[in-house]
Amino acid sequence: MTQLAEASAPAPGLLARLLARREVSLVLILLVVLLGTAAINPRFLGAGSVRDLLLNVTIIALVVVGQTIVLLMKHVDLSVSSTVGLTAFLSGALFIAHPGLPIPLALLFGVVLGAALGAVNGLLVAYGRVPALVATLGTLYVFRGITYAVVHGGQINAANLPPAFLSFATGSVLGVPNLVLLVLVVMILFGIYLGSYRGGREYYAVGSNAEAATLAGINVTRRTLTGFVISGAIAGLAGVLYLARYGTVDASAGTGLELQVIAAAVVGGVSINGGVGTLFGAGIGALLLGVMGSALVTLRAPSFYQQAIQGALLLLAISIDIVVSRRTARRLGQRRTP
Amino acid sequence: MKPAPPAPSSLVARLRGLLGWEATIILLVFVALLAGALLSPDFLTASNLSFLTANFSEVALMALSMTLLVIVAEIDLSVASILGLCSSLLGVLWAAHVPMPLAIALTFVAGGLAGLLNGLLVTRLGLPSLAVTIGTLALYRGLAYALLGDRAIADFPAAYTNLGFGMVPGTQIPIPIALFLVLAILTTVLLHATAFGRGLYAIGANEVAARFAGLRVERVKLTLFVLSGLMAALAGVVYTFRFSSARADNATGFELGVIAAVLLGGVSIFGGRGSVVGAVAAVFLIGIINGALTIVDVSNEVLTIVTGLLLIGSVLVPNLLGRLRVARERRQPRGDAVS
Amino acid sequence: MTELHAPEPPTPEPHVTPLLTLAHASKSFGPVQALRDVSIELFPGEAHALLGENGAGKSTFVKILAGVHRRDSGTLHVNGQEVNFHSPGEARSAGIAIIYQEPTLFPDLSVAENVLMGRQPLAGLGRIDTAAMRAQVAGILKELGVHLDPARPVRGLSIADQQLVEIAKALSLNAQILIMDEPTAALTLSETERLFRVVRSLRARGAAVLFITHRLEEVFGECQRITIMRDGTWVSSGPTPDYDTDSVVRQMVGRDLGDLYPRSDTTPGEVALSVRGLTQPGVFQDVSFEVRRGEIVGLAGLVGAGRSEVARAIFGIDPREQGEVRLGGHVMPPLRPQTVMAAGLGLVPEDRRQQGLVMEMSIERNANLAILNRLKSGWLMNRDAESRSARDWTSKLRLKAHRLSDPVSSLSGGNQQKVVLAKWLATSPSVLIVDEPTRGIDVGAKAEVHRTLSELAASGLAVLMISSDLPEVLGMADRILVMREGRLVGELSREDSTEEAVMYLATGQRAAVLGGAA
Amino acid sequence: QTPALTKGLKITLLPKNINNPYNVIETSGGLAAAKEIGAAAKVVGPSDAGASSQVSYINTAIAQRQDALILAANDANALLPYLKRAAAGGMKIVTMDSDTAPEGRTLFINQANSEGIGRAQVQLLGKLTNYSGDIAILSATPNATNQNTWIKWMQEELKLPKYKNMHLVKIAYGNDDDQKSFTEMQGLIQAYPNLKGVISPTTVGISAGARYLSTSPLKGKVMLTGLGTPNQMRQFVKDGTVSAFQLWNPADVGYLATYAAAALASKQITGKTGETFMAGKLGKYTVGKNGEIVLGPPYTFDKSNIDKFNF
Ligand SMILES: Nc1ncnc2c1ncn2[C@@H]1O[C@H](COP(=O)(O)OP(=O)(O)OP(=O)(O)O)[C@@H](O)[C@H]1O
Ligand SMILES: Nc1ncnc2c1ncn2[C@@H]1O[C@H](COP(=O)(O)OP(=O)(O)OP(=O)(O)O)[C@@H](O)[C@H]1O
Ligand SMILES: [Mg+2]
Ligand SMILES: [Mg+2]
Repeated sequence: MTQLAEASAPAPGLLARLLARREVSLVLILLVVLLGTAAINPRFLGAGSVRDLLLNVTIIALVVVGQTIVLLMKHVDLSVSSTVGLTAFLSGALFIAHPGLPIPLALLFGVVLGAALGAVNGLLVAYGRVPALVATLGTLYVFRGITYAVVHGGQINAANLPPAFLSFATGSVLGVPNLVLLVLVVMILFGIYLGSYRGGREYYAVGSNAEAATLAGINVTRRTLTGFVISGAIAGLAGVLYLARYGTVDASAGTGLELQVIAAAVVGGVSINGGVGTLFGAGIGALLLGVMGSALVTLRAPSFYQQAIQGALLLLAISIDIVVSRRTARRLGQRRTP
Repeated sequence: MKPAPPAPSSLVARLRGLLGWEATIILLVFVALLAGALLSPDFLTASNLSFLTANFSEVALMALSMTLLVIVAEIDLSVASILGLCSSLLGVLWAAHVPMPLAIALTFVAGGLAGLLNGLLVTRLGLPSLAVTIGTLALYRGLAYALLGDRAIADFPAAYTNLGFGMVPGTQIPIPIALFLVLAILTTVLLHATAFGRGLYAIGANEVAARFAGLRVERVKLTLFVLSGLMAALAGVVYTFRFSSARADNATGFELGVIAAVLLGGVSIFGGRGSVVGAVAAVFLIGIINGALTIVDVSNEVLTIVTGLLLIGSVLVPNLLGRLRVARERRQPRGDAVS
Repeated sequence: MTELHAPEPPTPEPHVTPLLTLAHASKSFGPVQALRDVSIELFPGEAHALLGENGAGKSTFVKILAGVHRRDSGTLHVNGQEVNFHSPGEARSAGIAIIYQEPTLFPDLSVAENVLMGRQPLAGLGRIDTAAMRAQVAGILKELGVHLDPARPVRGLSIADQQLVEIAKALSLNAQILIMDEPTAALTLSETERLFRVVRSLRARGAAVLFITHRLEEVFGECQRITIMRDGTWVSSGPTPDYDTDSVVRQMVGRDLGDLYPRSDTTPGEVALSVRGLTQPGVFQDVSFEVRRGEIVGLAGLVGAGRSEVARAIFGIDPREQGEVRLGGHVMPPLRPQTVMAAGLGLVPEDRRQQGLVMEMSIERNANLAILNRLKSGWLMNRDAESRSARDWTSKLRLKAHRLSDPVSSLSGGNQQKVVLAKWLATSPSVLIVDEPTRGIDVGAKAEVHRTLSELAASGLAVLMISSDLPEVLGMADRILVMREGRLVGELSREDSTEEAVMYLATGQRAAVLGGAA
Repeated sequence: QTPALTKGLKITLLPKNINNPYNVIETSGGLAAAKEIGAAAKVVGPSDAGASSQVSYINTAIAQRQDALILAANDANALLPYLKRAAAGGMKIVTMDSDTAPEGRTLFINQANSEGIGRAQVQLLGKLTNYSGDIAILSATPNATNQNTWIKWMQEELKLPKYKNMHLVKIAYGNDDDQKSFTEMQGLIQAYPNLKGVISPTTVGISAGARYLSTSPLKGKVMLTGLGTPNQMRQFVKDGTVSAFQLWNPADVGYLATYAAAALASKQITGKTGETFMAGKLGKYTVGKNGEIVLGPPYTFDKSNIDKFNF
């Protein structure tokens, strides 16, 4: 920031500015939940427990990356759950057909297949002018239907998968599970791309004001297409990781994931009205939802109440979000040039 | 499904010009009926059609209120959860020996309250309804489990279950479908012939202008969310009696079917456009295609794919046709056009 | 200067090649012919004014240069090379920077990013250098004399500040050709003056500037040449000294201004609308006035003075923190447009596309939107009453439409404005607030709107007329209230009201009237 | 004097859903039996295990005038009216695996005596945990009839004095969804530090639970038993995660159900208690109380015998 700005702006205190950022309040809530739960049941923060927590969040957190990009553009991708299911099963089938398949190749397979599925969405939205909600609700059905048709009551079991793949899933580097590392790498790479590369900023621009984006020389159609391709590719990668994590995949793998992913992004401060949000926030959102779920289990909340509590917490999170962001907007509000 | 024979296809174009998307859907309903009849002699029988239509009663009922909501550019993803919650509540009340009429009344109150909460969060806090109802989707389903847990209440009195299961005396029309048809007519009148309905289109197409014209946008939206909750409660009661079973997981996932039907019926997801006729026809179209495919033992997966393709096609095809028309007009040169 | 009725293309000065030549450009939007055979040349080092009434086609012309619209015919040369832009990006890389009439910003992104989107300075590995970006933008803003934090989001900026960000964006391109569509409309004098200083330095560097404005004094102070358009056609071009205010206005309007404002004197009746101490912190403070039956009261002020906000608060769309609104003696509750309407107030809002009309609905449905409950028989709508009511007012306003069942979006701007008026007149209001009633509508339609307002006032309607079109206010109003920065700063009777007097009150500076920024 | 089985019977097999491998094995036994007796059998069903999703298939069977319907009910009550209507039209109804209320069907093929299954699993776990510590149950959906019946008998068994040091702390529901079962297992271990054993009477639950345990430090410390298929569990038995589990041969369930349905449709039997019929390679079966036919006692799989099975 320049001196000019600092000298003139009635700068709100650093603390206030920091608190105005969604991510900070989220991290605080996260810490409260973590420490609060651990205070009641210290095992909650035990090594094995944290590991499980992270592993649980990985798949959602990964898919959230793509979803965030799509949401930033003021679109939505409901089909991610079906993409995860289809790639998980097909990559498993690929392993059964070629047991010696190198793991990077399997990951690549998932990414490419997912990207192809994402391209279908992208073409429908960018060129066919089909609203994203309609297009991806449609492909949610179509991709799942294809999965049912391909799988047809079959199942891929851990026993059928090459041991190398399974040990990749269970392995860890310096105590951090491989899957978590992989997802972290993807999140950080995309976080940097969205935050500080011209191409990444264009996603914000498109969602913030598509017309202005066109006037600024951004190819909105192409951005839309690539956004959906990225979302699909990441969901495809998540499909392979799903297989690695759970070892068992049937036709319904990943069902219902889409709403969890959107919920995580929204809790993480990504606006479904486009243009607002960060991957860091979305990742924290995913973590927060995962932690709350685990905490409810650890605190022995009756199973039958867990879903209701989670729903209520989700509503609370988005309500707080809107109130906070309104207050910030008001604070930034009126300022006439002298 | 067989493609439409060539002669009707020009008819399709003519009808489309005449009546729009709704006519196309209605025509497709007849094509699907015809195709079903050709594929299986067991299809076009009164009893089969009667089973088949009874089967989508709940989706059809909820599609009515969803149509109104989508026309004002909102959405309610929580309807199936409200259905489950209301079904569970009805079961719990009945098991607690509450007289049935009172239990049903309380169920409607619960549905209305559930809709009210959605509506308040949307209109008072200004939250997007997609996000709100994803939240209440979990909340209401969770409340259903909290109410009923793993229990299933089944011993509903025959007088009531016969209502859910039976036919209108002297016909093969299932009672829930008869109820639906009555409500569909009422909704059509409400949407297309009252001041309230006129306002809905304006609100959906341009909320700001509607507010500037003195329409009570917030109150209308709140009303529609409550209506959606009430309709889901009605669907819950129908479901409970039709299956004589109150369970917390009743109708899980129905919301996507409802929304698919509404969108396929030509209601614009951006609001301001659509009709009850279209949505009703789309409910029947999906149901009939479903029934026809089932009776020739085509598996469930194909049906899933067909539903998705129909949904995408319902927006894509008109869009592409529109573009073709524009391109054709552009090709007929107007003076010395630049390339 | 060329003769009005025999337009000829401008003759280029033989020794300088123009930076940009657009020749014989035409453009139509469906039935609307927005441009017909318009030509212009921009030479290095000149500031060129493009003048014309609202709807003359100036912005369309700009958008053709920008590659936003594709022209139907005509040729475009930049630096002597024939070019065809298919997108705004291409125009930009050809060295054309544009400030659009409506701000085209990203509300969620920072000021700095808005200015430099797609051209952010890079550090290692292709990463955006945020510090450098902010510093660069801070530099530009400083040059413009603006105190804005480059790191803050654009959301929440006033229209004026948004316009400044637009200007900074265009300047940051360092383009050879700078096109500005009403950049000063929202600016205060000092900002305008700084903008012109920057323009001068650009010209000194050999850049060409095309400048659109409705403030004629700026034209005479800053521009070397003038092009005038009317109804989508080219009227004349020439060096500034060949023109004076009268000749410019005559060529823009095509006739004497006198016929435009058919206002007959009426004697005001009892108070219809009374506003006391209306306040909305940060927007307007302590606004009090009255409007009587039969009176047209003008509300003047610079853009951003808060006039529309006052109207909206009276109508009950926006909240008001303090103050009292009375209609016909009854106190109105805040935030209840329905109640205010029932008490006889109508508001023709300033933005007809956003606030006035539901574009995809039919003319009939739009015209009836404010009186739905009066067109019922029993529970149901009475279709006869509906079409009767719609026909009634649209024909009184001489709406030019094919069928009343056509979507309102198919109408020309002026006719759309008539639909908005019809909608409100159908409510048979006793008080009508019209906010920029003639913005963007053509000359003929404008005259008809004025005639209608006059007639209605004569028959006892109280009219509050907000307009940025000073001649319109001067011509139509019995009294003129002037707002500045959210306060009512003065009132002028019909006799006292001159352009100078209004501008003096509106700006608080005498210089404003005397020829702008010399 | 028993009439021979009619040739060309039309039989519909309707599993809970068509995507569950257990169901696929089960119905494959039915198809094999149909082939033996010359019946035209087919498997239809929904892709989710929702209560109402089986209804349209029952209606279709009515419209197609099938001779017999064999189903594993997703809901004990929801299907009743439709089954009654089918029966009124002359169709024979046989349930297998998961029953409806008795008035909805003529025969119920029970894979094993419910009381036996419930008690046996508690007994097995008791032995593995030395009759002490916290135990939990990882079930399928909260409404699964068979699960809830078994759980009821498990709770009965636990009332016996020898289990006084074993405490059932939680019944978790994995919804027969692999991922959900996996995380539920993980939650159980996290929430109950003194957990010594888990019973998962569902094939999806036990394999997901075993997979979680096999990668956890508590492998071998928390005992897992329940109902699973040998192919799914082989790896976990061999690596010591699971010592023993039980099951019957699912294919035999479908096989027996098909023979029973054919016997009904051929009027060999009417479903009265005490009637007997021949079920191909499985031999002779007798209709028990309430029209229930028990396939046989469950089989306990462990390291010593698991390699002899392949299903
Ligand atoms: N996208 C469009 N579709 C249809 N008509 C249009 C469109 N854009 C402009 N027009 C019409 O073209 C004509 C010229 O409009 P334009 O915006 O160029 O006027 P202008 O000279 O810039 O006016 P102002 O001074 O109000 O800015 C008007 O009649 C307008 O209604
Ligand atoms: N989009 C906006 N965001 C924040 N503040 C705004 C916005 N638009 C206007 N304002 C502020 O509201 C006040 C009034 O603005 P507005 O431009 O509507 O006034 P006005 O006098 O009606 O002008 P006009 O109608 O001629 O445009 C000003 O203080 C302005 O800064
Ligand atoms: Mg303009
Ligand atoms: Mg204004």
